[in-house]
Amino acid sequence: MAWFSSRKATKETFSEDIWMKCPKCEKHIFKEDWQNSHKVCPKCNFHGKLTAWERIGITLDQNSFVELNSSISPADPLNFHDSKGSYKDKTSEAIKKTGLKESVVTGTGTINGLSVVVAVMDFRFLGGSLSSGCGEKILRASNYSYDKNLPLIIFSASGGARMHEGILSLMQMAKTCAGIARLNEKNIPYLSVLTDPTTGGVSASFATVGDINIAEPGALIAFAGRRVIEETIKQKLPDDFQTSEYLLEHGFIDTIIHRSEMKTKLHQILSFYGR
Amino acid sequence: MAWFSSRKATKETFSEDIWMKCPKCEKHIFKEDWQNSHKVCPKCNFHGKLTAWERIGITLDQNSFVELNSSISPADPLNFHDSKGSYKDKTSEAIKKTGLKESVVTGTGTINGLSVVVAVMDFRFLGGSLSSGCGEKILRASNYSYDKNLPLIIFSASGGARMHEGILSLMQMAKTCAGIARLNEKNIPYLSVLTDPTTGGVSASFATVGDINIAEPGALIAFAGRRVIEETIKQKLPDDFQTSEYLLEHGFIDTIIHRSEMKTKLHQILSFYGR
Amino acid sequence: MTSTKELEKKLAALMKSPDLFEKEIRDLKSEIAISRGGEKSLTAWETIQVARHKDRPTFKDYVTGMFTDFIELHGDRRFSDDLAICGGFAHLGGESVMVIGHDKGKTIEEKGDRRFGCALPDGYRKAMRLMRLAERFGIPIITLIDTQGAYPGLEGEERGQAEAIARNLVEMAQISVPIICTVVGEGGSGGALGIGVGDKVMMLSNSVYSVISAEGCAGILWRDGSKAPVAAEALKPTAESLLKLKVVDRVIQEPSGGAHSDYAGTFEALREAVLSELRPLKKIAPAKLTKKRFEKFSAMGIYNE
Amino acid sequence: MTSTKELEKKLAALMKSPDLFEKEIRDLKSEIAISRGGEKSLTAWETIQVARHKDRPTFKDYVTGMFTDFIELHGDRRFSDDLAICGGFAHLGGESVMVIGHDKGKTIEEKGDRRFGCALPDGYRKAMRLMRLAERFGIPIITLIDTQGAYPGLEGEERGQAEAIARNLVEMAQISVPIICTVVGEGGSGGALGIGVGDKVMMLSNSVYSVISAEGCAGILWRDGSKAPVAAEALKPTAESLLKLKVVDRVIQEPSGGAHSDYAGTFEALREAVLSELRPLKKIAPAKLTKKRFEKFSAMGIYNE
Ligand SMILES: [Zn+2]
Ligand SMILES: [Zn+2]
Repeated sequence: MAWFSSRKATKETFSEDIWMKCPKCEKHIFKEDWQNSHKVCPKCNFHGKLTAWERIGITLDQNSFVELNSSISPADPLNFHDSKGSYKDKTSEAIKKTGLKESVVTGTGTINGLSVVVAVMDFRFLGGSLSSGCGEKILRASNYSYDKNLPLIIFSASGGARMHEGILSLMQMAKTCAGIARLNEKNIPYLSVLTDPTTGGVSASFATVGDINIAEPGALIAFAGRRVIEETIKQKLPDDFQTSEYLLEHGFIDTIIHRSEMKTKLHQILSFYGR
Repeated sequence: MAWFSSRKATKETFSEDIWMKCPKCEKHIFKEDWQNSHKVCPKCNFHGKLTAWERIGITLDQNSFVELNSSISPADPLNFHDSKGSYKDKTSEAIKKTGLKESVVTGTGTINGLSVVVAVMDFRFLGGSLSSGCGEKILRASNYSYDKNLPLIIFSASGGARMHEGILSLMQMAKTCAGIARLNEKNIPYLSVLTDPTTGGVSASFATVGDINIAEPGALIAFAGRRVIEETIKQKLPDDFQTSEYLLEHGFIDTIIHRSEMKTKLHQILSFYGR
Repeated sequence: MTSTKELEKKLAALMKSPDLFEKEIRDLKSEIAISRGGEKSLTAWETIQVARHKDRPTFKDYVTGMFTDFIELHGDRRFSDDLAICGGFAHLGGESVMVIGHDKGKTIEEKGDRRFGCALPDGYRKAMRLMRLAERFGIPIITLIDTQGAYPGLEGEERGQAEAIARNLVEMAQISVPIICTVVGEGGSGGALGIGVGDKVMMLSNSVYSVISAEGCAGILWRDGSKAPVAAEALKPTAESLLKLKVVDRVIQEPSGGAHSDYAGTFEALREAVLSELRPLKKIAPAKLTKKRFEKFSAMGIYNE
Repeated sequence: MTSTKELEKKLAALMKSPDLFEKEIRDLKSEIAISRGGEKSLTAWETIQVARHKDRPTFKDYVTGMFTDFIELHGDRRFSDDLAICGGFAHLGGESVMVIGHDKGKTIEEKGDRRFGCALPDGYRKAMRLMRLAERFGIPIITLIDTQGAYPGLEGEERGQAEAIARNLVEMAQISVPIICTVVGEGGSGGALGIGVGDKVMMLSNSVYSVISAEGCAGILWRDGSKAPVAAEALKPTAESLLKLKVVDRVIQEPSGGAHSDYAGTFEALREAVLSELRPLKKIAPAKLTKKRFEKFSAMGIYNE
């Protein structure tokens, strides 16, 4: 039996240059396989988190993406401090770490030739949280869709509202949904792609009201946290609770699409838009 | 103890001129009480069936009712015969027995001064069944509402579609609902009053899509028959299954109104119509 | 499958004692009729047997055999994804459409999951969601009807079977894109009509469409379920009868032998019919379309005045 | 109820050993603040206690004390009648309106049935149904917000709590009649916002409105639930703060002593505020109304660019 087919790489043969552990099943997988499949585990089909730019890279046609409103960044409306420091410092750190200015990247581009407006959330930026800046960028993206009659696609990845901005973060739910409402009235398609995780204030606003709600396999999609619910109902929850598959069964997801097929399928769906 | 307060009238004291048995609780009640309360049992609150004309009498202002399309009567499109005879004979008999020409009476009138269009089904006429003629009269009533911008109220009392007219009876469901659709588009209120019983094809068409669904207490409101369901699920059903109260709890009835308050409440509701 | 000839031989034998074998003879006659399929001579009851034939194409057969690029879309956005009604985007001869239909399932397991095509309220609400989606995308709706009826269970009543069907009847009257409905198998009562309000309503030649099942009608009006063949005659549920009554616009001739004996021929006939109806409908302005649909259903019914 | 004076005497005693009685002193300070009510000097945490006060008027109090001719309407037409949200037609100073609000209940039994005003998806769908009904009747919508948040349970997730709230946010942006929302007690997160998108959004002076409860925020950002008073300060959930942030249009001063100490005065203040906002809104054409509502929410948020 060749070494690479042994059930577990032994410590001796493990090399961090070649191997990595799947964050989900914890099996050893080739780094190269992980990268080639765009962070999908070949053993357990776990769909790892993508950065906004990685997502744009595998979704939009090469060189087609034009970013919009890239200069928007967080303010600190409440002058917020918690036990670990100030919101200001947190955002500076996030900006430095990610190279992004907010938790979403927005712009236009084409998918196999079809023009779309996209907003792609990035979980690395403060957990993909919905802030004033993030909400503004999403609203402007939907306004751009509205003005240009182009379909809107939002890729969600978020822990929810960014509480450091207090009530203003909550209001972004209403603000982004008001943008979606205008698209609805003009019959412009809005596709929502829910990726791991899409929870809290993002699940309770634009992410779940797509004309078509698409999910990646195994994504956590939730309103309330699992622990909060377990405390409320004093019961263990089913294993697949709040996954893409669970939501499909309960009628809230139109279709689950594997990352490797996402671009093709998005194009197929958009090609049905007749106007 | 006076004789009239004894728990049961004895055979000796029972007189059919004065007493009757409640069809529901089977207790002895004064005929006069039954009539004065418009067939509501003073002991168990059972709401007995009213004829269309009785209903019109207690709902519309005196002398305000003007009947519309009174000449419509059943044809026999399928030349239908069953084991007990012909549909033709059945309708002749029903016409003779009830003095009606179809299972619904339609027209206009006022409720405490407010103008409305009403359609009132009569269970005596072949179980209030939905036929071509009944459907046509209801559609014309809704068209009248549409043309005159008047609220529509339909009082349902029906065992369902009239199978003696085959597929044409089924189509009356689509036909009447198409009429309701036009009212919706023009924002003309449609109040549906469900009385005992409202089942089958009538429950699955105009009766359950009121802007406001009102039910009399204890009415049977059902899609499928209790026995069919018990055969399907092989279980006993809850006692209140398919009653007004059950449907209220499950979200399909806006409000349950006692017969003695129906006119007042209908007027109150209509008075909120602002246009 | 037994050949028609063998069945006829069997029948001849039974006919020697027709009183004794009354039921067997009737069944065998049906079977012979079905094995012939599609011929004019079928009684209503026989046609019902053909419409229910276990080998008749189901929704998934149509979707894979007649349409291309099917993208199934799930869920009612309220409670569940009822598999008894299936739908999604698809292409039909170059046209983009939303196709929605009852799905009876093929395997035993599928049939169970789909309650043999008897939908819950969730199914009707899912259908309506997809119709509104078609409207947003500006593409026509094709429905394929094949159900004994809406599922008569506790769950259905609890969640508003009646309301769900009624709501569809109202909203299908308002949808501003063309709707073409075809009964491809059983058109059972409100459960069929719940996705059956269209600008054009068609039937396959061996399909049936009825306000109540023949068995149910026999049980009520004859107080004897075995009188179903008689009730079937009386109810006139065949395509030909419905065409005469102006409830359907067009009957699509199935291949000889019936749809179950020739899938490809059936799909071709249906495709041709749908496309020929669709093209003129697409040219009608939305407001006029819904007006004409209203007038179409307004005209249904026969009464004296 | 203990008098303010007595409480202050108790406080003075504890202040002799402030280190020993840290928690007791804080609680007592809150209690004193609450017993004073409505005064500017309340901390955010103290205001939260007033907003949650057990004697504060609930929905039914408003409906009977402030409105007339209330006709309650039930049900979401999908699944249930969630009593945690209550609504119906009513008159307010001569105006016909649809009033909808969270109902925490008064008696123990009511509180249980209503999950203390924490609604299920069914509640939000019922609210939307009533709003569409108001639109059909051409009358304005008044919402009264008073909830800790949407109910965080299995049922809620199963039936789409997230979708139900989100759908309301979309549809409330489209409703073509005036909408006036008032936070009368607790405005808890998405559960509050789910009936909170209006042409005018107001708060009673001792109500609070926050993206997360102070306790929840303390648990996450301080990893210590007992830091809720600190988190409360940081979250700035008071009416005054929200007015500054332009999230609310108007703060309605409660009677001194707080709403719980003077129902009639509270109703009068709220009635006056609603009516004075309503009259100009009624004159705006529907298309302009929704456009202005869109612009209002578009403008919310503070960011750098
Ligand atoms: Zn893995
Ligand atoms: Zn009684």
